[in-house]
Amino acid sequence: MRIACPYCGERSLDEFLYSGDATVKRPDFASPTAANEFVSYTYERSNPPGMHRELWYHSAGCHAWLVVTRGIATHAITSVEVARDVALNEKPATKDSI
Amino acid sequence: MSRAHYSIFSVLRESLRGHTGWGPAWREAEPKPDYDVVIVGGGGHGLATAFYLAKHHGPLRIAVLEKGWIGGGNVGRNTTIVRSNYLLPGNIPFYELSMQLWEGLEHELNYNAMVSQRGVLNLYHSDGQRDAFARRGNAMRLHGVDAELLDQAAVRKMVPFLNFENGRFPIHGGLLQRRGGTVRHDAVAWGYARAADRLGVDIIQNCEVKGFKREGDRIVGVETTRGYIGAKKVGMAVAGSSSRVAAMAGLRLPIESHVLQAFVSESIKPFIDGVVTFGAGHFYISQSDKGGLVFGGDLDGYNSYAQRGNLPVVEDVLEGGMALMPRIGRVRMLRHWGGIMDMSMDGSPIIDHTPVSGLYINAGWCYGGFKATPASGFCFAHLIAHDQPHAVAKAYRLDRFATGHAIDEKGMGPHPNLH
Amino acid sequence: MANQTLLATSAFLHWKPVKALNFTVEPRETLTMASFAAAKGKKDALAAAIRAAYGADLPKGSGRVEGNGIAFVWAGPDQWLAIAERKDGRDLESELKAALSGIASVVDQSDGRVVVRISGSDARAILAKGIPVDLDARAFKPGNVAITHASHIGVILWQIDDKPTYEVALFRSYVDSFAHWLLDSAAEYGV
Amino acid sequence: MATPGQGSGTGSQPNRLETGGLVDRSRIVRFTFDGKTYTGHPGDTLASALIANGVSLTGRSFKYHRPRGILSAGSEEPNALVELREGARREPNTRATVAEVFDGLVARSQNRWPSLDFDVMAVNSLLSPIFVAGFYYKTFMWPSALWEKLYEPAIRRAAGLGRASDEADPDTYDKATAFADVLVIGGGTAGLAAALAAARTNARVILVDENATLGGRGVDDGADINGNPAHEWVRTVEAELSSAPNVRILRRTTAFGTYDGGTYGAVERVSDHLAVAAQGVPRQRLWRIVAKETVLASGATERPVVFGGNDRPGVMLAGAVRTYINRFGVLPGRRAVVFTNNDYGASTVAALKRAGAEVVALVDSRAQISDEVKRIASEAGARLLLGAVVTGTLGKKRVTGVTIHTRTGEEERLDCDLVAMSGGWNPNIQLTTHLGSKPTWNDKLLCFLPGTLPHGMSLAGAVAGDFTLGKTLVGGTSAGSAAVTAAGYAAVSVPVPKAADESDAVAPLWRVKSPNGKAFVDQQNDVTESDIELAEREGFRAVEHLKRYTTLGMATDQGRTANVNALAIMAEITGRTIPQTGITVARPPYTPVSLGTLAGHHREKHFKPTRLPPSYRWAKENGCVFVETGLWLRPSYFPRPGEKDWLETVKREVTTVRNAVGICDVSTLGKVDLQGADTAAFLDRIYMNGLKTLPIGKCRYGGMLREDGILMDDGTVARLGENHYFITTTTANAVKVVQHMEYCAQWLWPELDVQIVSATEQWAQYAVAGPKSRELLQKIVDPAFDITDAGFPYLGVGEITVCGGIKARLFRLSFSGERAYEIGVPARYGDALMRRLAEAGKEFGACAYGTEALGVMRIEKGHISGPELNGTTTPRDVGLGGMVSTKKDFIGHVLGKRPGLVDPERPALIGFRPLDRSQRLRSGAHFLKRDAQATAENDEGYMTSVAYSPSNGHWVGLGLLKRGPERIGEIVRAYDPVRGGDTLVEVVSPVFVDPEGVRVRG
Repeated sequence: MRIACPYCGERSLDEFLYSGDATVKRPDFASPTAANEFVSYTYERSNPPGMHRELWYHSAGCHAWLVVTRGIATHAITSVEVARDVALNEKPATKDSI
Repeated sequence: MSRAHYSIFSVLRESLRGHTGWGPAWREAEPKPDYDVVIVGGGGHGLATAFYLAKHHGPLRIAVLEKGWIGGGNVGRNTTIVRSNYLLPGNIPFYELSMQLWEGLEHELNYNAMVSQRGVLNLYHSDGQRDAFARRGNAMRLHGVDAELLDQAAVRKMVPFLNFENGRFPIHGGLLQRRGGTVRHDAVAWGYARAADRLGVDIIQNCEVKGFKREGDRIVGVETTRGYIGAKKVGMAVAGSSSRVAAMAGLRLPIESHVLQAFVSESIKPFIDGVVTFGAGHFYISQSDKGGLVFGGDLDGYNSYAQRGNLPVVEDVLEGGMALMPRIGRVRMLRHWGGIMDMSMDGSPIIDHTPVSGLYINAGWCYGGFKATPASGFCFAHLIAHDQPHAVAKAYRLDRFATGHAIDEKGMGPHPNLH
Repeated sequence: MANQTLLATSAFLHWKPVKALNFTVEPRETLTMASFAAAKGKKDALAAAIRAAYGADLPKGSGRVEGNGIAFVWAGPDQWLAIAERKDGRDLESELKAALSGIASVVDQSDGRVVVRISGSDARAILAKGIPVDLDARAFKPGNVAITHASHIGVILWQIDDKPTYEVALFRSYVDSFAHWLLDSAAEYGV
Repeated sequence: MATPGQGSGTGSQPNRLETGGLVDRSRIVRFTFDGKTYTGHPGDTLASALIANGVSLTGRSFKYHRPRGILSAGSEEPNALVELREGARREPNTRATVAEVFDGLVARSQNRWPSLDFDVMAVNSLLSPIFVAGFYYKTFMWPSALWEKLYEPAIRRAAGLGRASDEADPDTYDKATAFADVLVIGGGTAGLAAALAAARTNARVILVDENATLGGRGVDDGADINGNPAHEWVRTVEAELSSAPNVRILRRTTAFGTYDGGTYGAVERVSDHLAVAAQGVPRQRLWRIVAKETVLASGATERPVVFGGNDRPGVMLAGAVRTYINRFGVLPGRRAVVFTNNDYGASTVAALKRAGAEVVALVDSRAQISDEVKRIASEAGARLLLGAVVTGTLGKKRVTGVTIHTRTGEEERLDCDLVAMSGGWNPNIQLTTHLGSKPTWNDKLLCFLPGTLPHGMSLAGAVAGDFTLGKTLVGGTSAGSAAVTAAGYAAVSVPVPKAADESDAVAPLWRVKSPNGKAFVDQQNDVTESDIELAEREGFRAVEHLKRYTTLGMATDQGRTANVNALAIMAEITGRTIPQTGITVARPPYTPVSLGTLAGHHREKHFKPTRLPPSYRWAKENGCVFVETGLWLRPSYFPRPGEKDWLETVKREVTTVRNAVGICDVSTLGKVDLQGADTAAFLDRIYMNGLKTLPIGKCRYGGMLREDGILMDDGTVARLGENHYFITTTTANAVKVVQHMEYCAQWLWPELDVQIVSATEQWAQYAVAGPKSRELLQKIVDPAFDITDAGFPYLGVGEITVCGGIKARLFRLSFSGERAYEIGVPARYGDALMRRLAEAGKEFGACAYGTEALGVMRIEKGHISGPELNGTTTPRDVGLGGMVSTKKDFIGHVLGKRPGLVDPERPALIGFRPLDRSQRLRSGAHFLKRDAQATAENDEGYMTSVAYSPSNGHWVGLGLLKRGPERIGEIVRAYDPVRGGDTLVEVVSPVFVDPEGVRVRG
């Protein structure tokens, strides 16, 4: 498998570490249902057979965290995004849970 | 003839007439309109469940539904190792029950699955690893399981061809479970299928479950590629596909599917007796009764439903192999393939009710599923029959993640690919 | 005991000098290096400050530029490694801290990483034995940078010229293992 | 016309043709097979050289030990497997058909005893009525104790083919990565045409071929291209490709696997054709080839026909017969019967005739054949038996004749010493299926063709079903052009070479019914036609069941010569079509790959890189014993002359620290520099304890959790400035912590301003510990800096200079419980600083200490380390519950409150000492109540760390005990059956030295 790091270009699997589902979002610790939300966030996975948005870390490269969209049955990669950009786009700039 | 007892006498008798008298090992059953229990998944666990249900909890009308050919999942593509050298109290009694069931399997099934207790040796390479193995060995002994801590000299005597002199990580000793060993993997599925068939279980191949039918909170049957089949109770034993099947019942599981590669070499004259695992890398090896070296290493590390792995992991495994056993350099790899593992969030399995009444789940076997086959079937049958977990499987609850009772042998936390 | 100064020790403990017809390896022991990373929202200010002080445009992606005796090597998103000769007590950490105050964090790397210069017409074939990046002349050119690994050892690699000459920066503690791999790989080429 | 055995210089090779073939007849090489010396020529394979010498018996089959010869001329060979070379280089199961001969080559037959000619195990053949597929599963069950003792050892003694070497492989291997615009797999006529079309555009082309020479079947068949012998065209193309700077030709290189992302694994046999590899040159090399486009031109493998005795030496694939004649100039037999179901039979008849052999008959299962074939048979003087089949072979260790079932139903015997058989061709589609694509059945060509191709792959030649030479050239040229266009180059028009299109007509013939003797489907694994029938009878009809039950297709050729015939037979028995019956999926590798190649450089000592700490050289000079800690080699202890064991050394080191001063290299601890306006806020979310309030110039102990509330790592956090922190991690977790922090900074909280830089290797860091530590440091710290207790109290941190201006960082931290410091200097000064400290410390009686003494002292102080930070403990478990903030969000906060993690019954950290103070403690012992039975129910925890405490004069331990802190004073059992230990221990405070913590503050 080869992943096209937006910074480094296409590199082999052995430069990356996988870190699971990128669709789960860390809940607010102050939420009244935080206990359940954290269980779901930490443990429950859709694990779909089709396309999967997932986190990878370019550990032997530039150390960027990436959001990769990949077919689980085919291993075909349709997009590689910088996780920081994805997170900033999904998160209102003002929001700060502390 | 399908009910023929297998023995040397029946083999001799058949040899005189060109083996024309043998019938099917199991019937090709047609689905009936309804059953007391439907087991989804004709792998080792599903077939074992059906067998123990029929044997200990009958009379019950039982069907096993398999989307392809039986034994095509984990039981058909693993590295054949059986052992009960676990660390945690949630696991040891379960895997020890499995070990005991393996030990009696051939007579229980009248099928020789070649349960071969030639030992499982886990090497240690540091004082810290030695002490961790001592802790494990002591835990096993407290549970009445055999365990021996070997020093370097004893390991040398057992496996003199390891790299004691020139290793990157010195071999200091090993934890040995003599009762561990290997089993002829495919034969487990066939043996359970034949024995379950003889107890009246319908084994239905090429029958894929496409949905669950519910009335209210209760399951009443399954939709399949061969039509609707009613069921009072449904047990899922579809590791590798658990999330997909559970999704049909609206469940999200603490499971990711990962690919684990396995390898076999060309057939060579046996020189490795038992199973050896390398404690300083991801490598374990045994040699089959046919002469092939059977070995493996770490997961590829990413979610996958494709039954194949990638080259970097192949290289990683063989680097471990050559670090441990430099005499195998000129032996050739014949085949490598990938199996799909239900990797759970703590590395331990799930045998439990689901929130849907009448639907039971047996999942999350990680790469420990093969050795667990008999106990998994035994305990799952118990759960389905009595609605209560079997004593040795009571830790395998679905809600343990919510309550903080993870069974984390490796201490890796909620990272399935690290277990 | 008097406070006499400490002598630096080479990281290249078991290094043998290599000089073959088409392959040379040369440790660069006299460098001062510092990494710097833009503070949040200060990327443009950082680029301007570097341009003003050194006349160099910081590479946005993986690349290497030179200015006023310093090479700026891209070292990851919004991070660079500055490299210069350590003559006359030059110390890039303090120099850059002064120049980039408030717009970038600066960390001394003069000792954390070592740099090896590898050159010659056999270099590509030898490096291909451990570095999984396409170093063909059409794919990788002088000024290009790759962060990758060489035989399980993390490296930052850049090309200097078309001979080709490369430099590889790696963490200090790996130097012996790196040398072993490099010389092993070069053996086929008569090194 | 060539005639065998008459040429000069080949007198000892009776079957060497006088002319023809591409071997170098000017040179002779000598080799031995089973101890007997033979000669061959460079360019020969072991198989062709054995044929030249009239050797036809080359091996014994796996199960029945039947005599076997050479079936094929390629990598699909199931029978002629030998042990090649000797001693440490002994290599089992080498196919004689691909091993090139060299002077001094030694080969032995395998799986026979005492000799190939007389093999005692051939008795198995007599037992073959019993040894049918699956018989193991039905027997050997009673009594069960005998399985491991008797049955299985007997089976294992009989198992296996060749023997692995007893010694470490002395050869070297390496790996390399290559990148191509167009990768062409297969250097036959199709592949050469494709490579040429691609290469002329200046695209980067890699051409790989498994053989030593290019040309493939075009050369094997002795065909013509552009009116000249094919090998001349091959030579021209090869010359052009070799001289093109954009082309790399890898000969003796097998592309063995297709992997994701256009990556192909290939193995180059760099030196296997040589007696000894040249200095510095590896035996084999693993290529990882990354290709934009790939043209697969892998050819096809000929199918045997399943008939009685089809395994007897002298029965050979018809294409192989042509190869031996045309490529090697050897004649595999003098009197041949050609048995076929296709029009290629004609070319075999013609080749045999041309080579001087007598063609006794062309037995063709088809009733109707073309006039062209008839003409060739007639010209060769061969009887034409149409609608006839070979039912059996005569002879023992070599065919002496065949029995024929004629069209009219008569039995006939023909004398012959060679049966050239062809059941059609199977395209070598393996590389198209490795990513999961299913092949499709072609009813006209009677073979599986590739299904959906992997991204970037295209086909040329026989693998695409283009079985004729003319088509391979047309298809190869166009596939090469198309691939190079897809790779982004403007195609250059290339003229297509001209060659004849012979007929590829074929009719189904899978097995001959009512065979005369055993009819083998999988020759190596001894799977017969009747085994398939038995499997069907027993319900093993799914193709995977068939394969697993009979072991069909699991031999070293992965079923290349067996699988399609087996499927066809199963289809016939069950009344289904072949595609309905199924397909078997080929797994990589295409041909077996030696394990050493896949490891390459990374074996033995070089399995993983070794990291050396900054003062490694000093430590080595001072007799240090090192210990592997992750990739690091850390000083473990420093024995001195006269010390009898490690324990004595460690006692001295500890005592020195406790009474004077010691120095320890702690450079391997992870060090991370964090800067940015939000650094304090960031660290507050990562650590369980509050860090915002840490004053500048101070350090604090910190712990971080995983999101599940379990301890991940601990270390110190130093605040160097308002927005500048410097943290340490454990050695083991240095990389993991940086990864975690980057995850938090980039993904969880990208809005925060924080820059994270690993500084582990920048600083050489030394713990200087002991009551005299300040006095020692005073000697090297420059006078401008005040390190008195007033000026630099416990938990202070300062940026200072030492030894006249060397920049340094000083931390007042203690792991040992003594007054202690850590001093960091730039790594290049580490070794010198260690020397300086050792020298300056002499007057204080200082010594260096290693990880052993470090461990003893932290245990004496009750500090946790790796054994307690094992990925399953909470802060509460290890006595750090009080540190956990309740006020802020941090990773692990919410899930750390789950009932299972705050259960008071959880084992918690406490200290232990032996009741009998002379007894030794062991980590890993489990705790039981004093009078409790040794059962799982009574298990109350375990000992995590132990040490001999010189300060106490006895062993001390730390452990996790159920409600441990409440049980001080209780006596429990430390039960350690795996080491024969069962020790009564007293539960005590985990702090064994200076419980008030006075000494640390000085």
